[in-house]
Amino acid sequence: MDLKEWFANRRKRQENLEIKQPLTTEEYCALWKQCFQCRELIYTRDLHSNLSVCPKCQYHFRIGAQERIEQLTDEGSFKELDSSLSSTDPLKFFDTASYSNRLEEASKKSGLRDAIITGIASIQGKEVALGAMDFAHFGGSMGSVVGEKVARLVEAGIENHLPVIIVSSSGGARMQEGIFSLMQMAKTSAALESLHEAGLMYISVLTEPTYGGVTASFAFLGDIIIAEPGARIGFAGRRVIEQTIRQKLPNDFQTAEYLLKHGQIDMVVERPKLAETLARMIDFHQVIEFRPRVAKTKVEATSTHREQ
Amino acid sequence: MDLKEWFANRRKRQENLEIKQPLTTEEYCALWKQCFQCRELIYTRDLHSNLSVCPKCQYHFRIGAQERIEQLTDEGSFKELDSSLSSTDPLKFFDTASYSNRLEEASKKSGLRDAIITGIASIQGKEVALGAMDFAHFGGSMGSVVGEKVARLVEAGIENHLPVIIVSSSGGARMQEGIFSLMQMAKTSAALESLHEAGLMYISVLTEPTYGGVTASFAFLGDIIIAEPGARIGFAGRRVIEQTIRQKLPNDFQTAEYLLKHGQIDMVVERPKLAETLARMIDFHQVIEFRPRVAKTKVEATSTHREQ
Amino acid sequence: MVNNETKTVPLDFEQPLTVLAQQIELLEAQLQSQPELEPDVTHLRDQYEILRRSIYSNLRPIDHLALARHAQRPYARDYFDRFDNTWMELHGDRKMADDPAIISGLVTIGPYKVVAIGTDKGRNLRQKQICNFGMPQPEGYRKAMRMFEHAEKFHLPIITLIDTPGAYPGMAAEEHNQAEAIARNLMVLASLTVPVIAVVTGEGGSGGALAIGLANRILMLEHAVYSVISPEGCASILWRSADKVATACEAMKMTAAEIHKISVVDEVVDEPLGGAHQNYDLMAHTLQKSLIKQLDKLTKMSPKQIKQDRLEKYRKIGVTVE
Amino acid sequence: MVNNETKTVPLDFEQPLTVLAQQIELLEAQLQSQPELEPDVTHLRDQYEILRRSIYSNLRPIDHLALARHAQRPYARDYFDRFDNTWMELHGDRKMADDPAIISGLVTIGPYKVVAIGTDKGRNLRQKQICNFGMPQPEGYRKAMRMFEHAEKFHLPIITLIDTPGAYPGMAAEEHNQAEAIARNLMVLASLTVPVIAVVTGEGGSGGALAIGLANRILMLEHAVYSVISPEGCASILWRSADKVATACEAMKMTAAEIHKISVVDEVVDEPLGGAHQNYDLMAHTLQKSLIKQLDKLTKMSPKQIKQDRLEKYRKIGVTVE
Ligand SMILES: [Zn+2]
Ligand SMILES: [Zn+2]
Repeated sequence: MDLKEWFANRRKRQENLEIKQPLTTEEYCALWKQCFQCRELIYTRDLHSNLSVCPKCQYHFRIGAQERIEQLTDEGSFKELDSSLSSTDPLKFFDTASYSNRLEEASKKSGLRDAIITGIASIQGKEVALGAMDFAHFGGSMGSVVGEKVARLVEAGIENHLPVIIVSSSGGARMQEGIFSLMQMAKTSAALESLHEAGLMYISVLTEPTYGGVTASFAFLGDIIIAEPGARIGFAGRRVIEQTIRQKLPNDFQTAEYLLKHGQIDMVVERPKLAETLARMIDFHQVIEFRPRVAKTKVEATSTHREQ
Repeated sequence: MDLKEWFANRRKRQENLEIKQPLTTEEYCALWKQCFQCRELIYTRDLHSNLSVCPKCQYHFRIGAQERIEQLTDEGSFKELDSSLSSTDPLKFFDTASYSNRLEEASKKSGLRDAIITGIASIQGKEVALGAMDFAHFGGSMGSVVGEKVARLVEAGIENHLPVIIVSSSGGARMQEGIFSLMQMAKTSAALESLHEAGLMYISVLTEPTYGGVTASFAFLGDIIIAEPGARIGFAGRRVIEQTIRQKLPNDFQTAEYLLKHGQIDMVVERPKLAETLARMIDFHQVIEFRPRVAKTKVEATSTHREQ
Repeated sequence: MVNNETKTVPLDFEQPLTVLAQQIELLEAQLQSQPELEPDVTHLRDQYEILRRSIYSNLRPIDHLALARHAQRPYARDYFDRFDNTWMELHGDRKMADDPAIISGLVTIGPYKVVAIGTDKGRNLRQKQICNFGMPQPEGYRKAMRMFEHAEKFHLPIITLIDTPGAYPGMAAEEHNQAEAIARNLMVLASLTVPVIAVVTGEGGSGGALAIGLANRILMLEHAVYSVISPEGCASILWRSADKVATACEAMKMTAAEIHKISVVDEVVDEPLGGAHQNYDLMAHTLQKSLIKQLDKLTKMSPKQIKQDRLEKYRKIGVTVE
Repeated sequence: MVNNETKTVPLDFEQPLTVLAQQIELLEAQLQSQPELEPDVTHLRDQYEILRRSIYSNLRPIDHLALARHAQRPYARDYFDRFDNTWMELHGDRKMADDPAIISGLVTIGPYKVVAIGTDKGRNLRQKQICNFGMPQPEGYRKAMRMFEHAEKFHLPIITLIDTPGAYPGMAAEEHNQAEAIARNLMVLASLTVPVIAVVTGEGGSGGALAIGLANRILMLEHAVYSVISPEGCASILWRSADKVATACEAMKMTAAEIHKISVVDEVVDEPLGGAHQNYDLMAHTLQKSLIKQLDKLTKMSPKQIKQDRLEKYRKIGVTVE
């Protein structure tokens, strides 16, 4: 809508208050979305009701943690954990803006406190400890909050004898928390070691995109690893690799399908079948047991974290 | 020596009993050996005192189980186990000759009852359960006797709390014992599982050549795997692979050095250093312990084997 | 998939049957015009059944081999589909490859949930190439090992269906240490505290078969074979002649009945007359019954007993004198 | 190997020292003919020492980085050789490769026998290429994992020496699932009941460093650095400028002193004045003393306590508010 149009409209508005308004760009974008893959224009409400999967080409749009949880869990079953846990700026990190400011911005944009939502919920009747990451918040990066929430989620799983499911989507570690951020890889992996010792199941769901420190820790430690179609998953980013090896990579490099072929994941599951698959997986592993499942090692349940 | 010569000699013998005899071919071969690698002629006694390693090019000649044990163990320390254990012919196997006949032939040729000698010995003062295979007996093939002797050796290790060392040299499974032979792979691996559970060390030494069912069972299950220089080691034979892939293989394919480069063995150790390396390995792993080593699972010590 | 209406490919030793069947067909075609032929047709049909039974109760080892290798022989996937039409396939060794020659997944068999592993030879030429004709790569064995560990963690019994010519004699397979991959599987299988049942459904080819075959109970289908080396390999090494395959088959005692007789195999599972490929559904049903029967017994044991049972089984195998 | 006689390569911030050293050299050359210069030379020599100390007690983060990356910095092999000149190197992941960027073996450190693992950057160009400049492949991490398990089985403590730019962003590395390799190492390290001590001796580069760095105690040499991303990577992402490396170094708090201050690192090990490369023997000796001191404490714990100690350490790392 250019200025002339706008003035024309304003005049019309003044003449006749009931005139129909043309859409603003934001409104337009809110109502319609274009598929990244097939370029089809899709009515947003339709897209949403189709689980944010393009009805034409089945492209799986990125979705946020909230939408993910809504899609997967039984209505009203989700009880959030640690909703108030927030980042601080332990290193007083400052690049072109301060980390504190960036955190505020990120929250304003995403409506979230950090890049993961965790809680207890049921999926088609099966109770689980569930985490969902949100790429829209700070690129889904893992800092102290993501690490701490994952660790607590896993502990909740151990305490309540529940399988743990984490739906990942992340650009990697959060640089602005420096070494703390790197150490969250160790923290989350150590937590999962305790879950493993307790004989409990962990299902990792990889979604577009999952990279870096998240893949090199909890995302690749699933007893079962599921990916969504087309999701790009890897440790190093495609561009970095191309710069390093000075070669073009195959088009489907690091896609879910490529990973399946290379033995890195158990299955690729389309979004409409995800909840059912998870429920069936959980059901399958709740078998008539030969021996009692007992947690052999347990970390102090009270999380001891420093505050600055 | 041709007939004429022989008659001439006989005549001379009759004329003069003190005449010096020319060497027979056998005598000649017994006195001199030609290096397979550098073609050097070596006086057999020198070769033997050099641990059957060519003094010129360091080629490691194949050696038998007896010589191996002499080289490795402290003099007089070797106490053989199960020396009377022998093969039978459970399948009444008959190819161009019967298996029974072949067994007799093999023993006549090698002077052994079967392709492995096992016992308790000390290596530079360290007590060990030691097995040495002999390629000269039936191509070092593994049938019921090799399987049973390995299993008993491992059990002796568990009982006496000793590390186990097996020096392998084998063409693979002994076809003439059919499925019994295949099952010795399972039997020896299962025995080693019990050793592993008992927290005891097993060192596998691979020598020229080690192939087939022996590599795909006890030979590749060492906590530490050592190979002799130049030894050829693999599952499938070089010729079979070349026929399958219709390609020439690299010259050093399946050599100890190739395997080292491909991460399959821990080290290549020259024969003169083997005893010392084994002794140091054993010494290193006898550490001040944090916890008692207890055999968790123990198979009935009395071996129950069928006789037909 | 083959069902009863699909014509199955006849084997050499079935030649007399084929001839007879053709005669019957000819007569049947004339029945309409010459109804007096009816008794002859009936007689021939009876003869056919008698001949069929006679042939199938007098098979030579090489005939079993032909049945075990029949192009229409049901493979692991055919069984899994019939045990549980919603079974969930799990892929990959997590490290570098998903070997299609070894398939694995979560399968319900009657009242039991199990981790199922099987070799896959591939049905059509393209699939056969993808599956490397059922010869696994080291990555396939390592995928199986991941499944063993999964089963152990979740206390799920393991069922393996074996039909493979053996390990693949390839360069990469050696470079990726297939000897170690097989050996490690044997050691891990020996360590498990969950029941393991191995079934040789077709060819049990040497180390490649054993790599998923160290089990509490070994079953063989009636016409399956199991051997330490392929009969072709055996013939060429011992007789230096490819013509001696039949002789090698006899010498090695590789049929289900023979191996059962020497107590290495615990149970021989009946096949439909004419072989498993004559009736996939019936074959799967019979096998399922056998598996459930074995699982009924094994799951009554404690984890410790299950492991002990397996260790003792293999401790005893072999024939020696002192 | 560098010893005290070999000229070490000067770094940027050492420029004033180099200038002064040249002046001293000039004067020294004249001493023979002009003995009256003796006091000047002595004075300058004192000045040199004062300047040196002053420079080394006022290093910027990027100066530490330069020292950590110094071409003559001692690498794992240099330490292992000095701890135990008969240490036994163990090779390979048993599956497909022996990654030269990760070395491992059985090393005696004072009264302790340990499984030692370290990264290797390679000294000359050829070695550097073989070692991929210290960037391990997935097979390297898996080799390390095999060593972790070996140590656990034989109750041997684990020492890791870390000096790596990080994991390698290569195609094969991704295809061989380096993410999983690193993650699996973290989980296995967390599970061990033997003491693990990690020492960042040079560069602690991100996930590649952490893959052998999850330990009961983390030590850093005085001039070592440890960061979640290379400063170059950080600068190019956050400032979109390669010039901002110094700023990125400051922002990330990657020096030993800074990381020790926030309690992620347990001990900072003094280096010889001028950096570890000035005196390999002294550096190895100092580090050995620290390791023995740490081992003295850790080996007093029970296996259960050792594991618990490690889990609690990592459970606590991170800064959040509620
Ligand atoms: Zn689309
Ligand atoms: Zn020579």
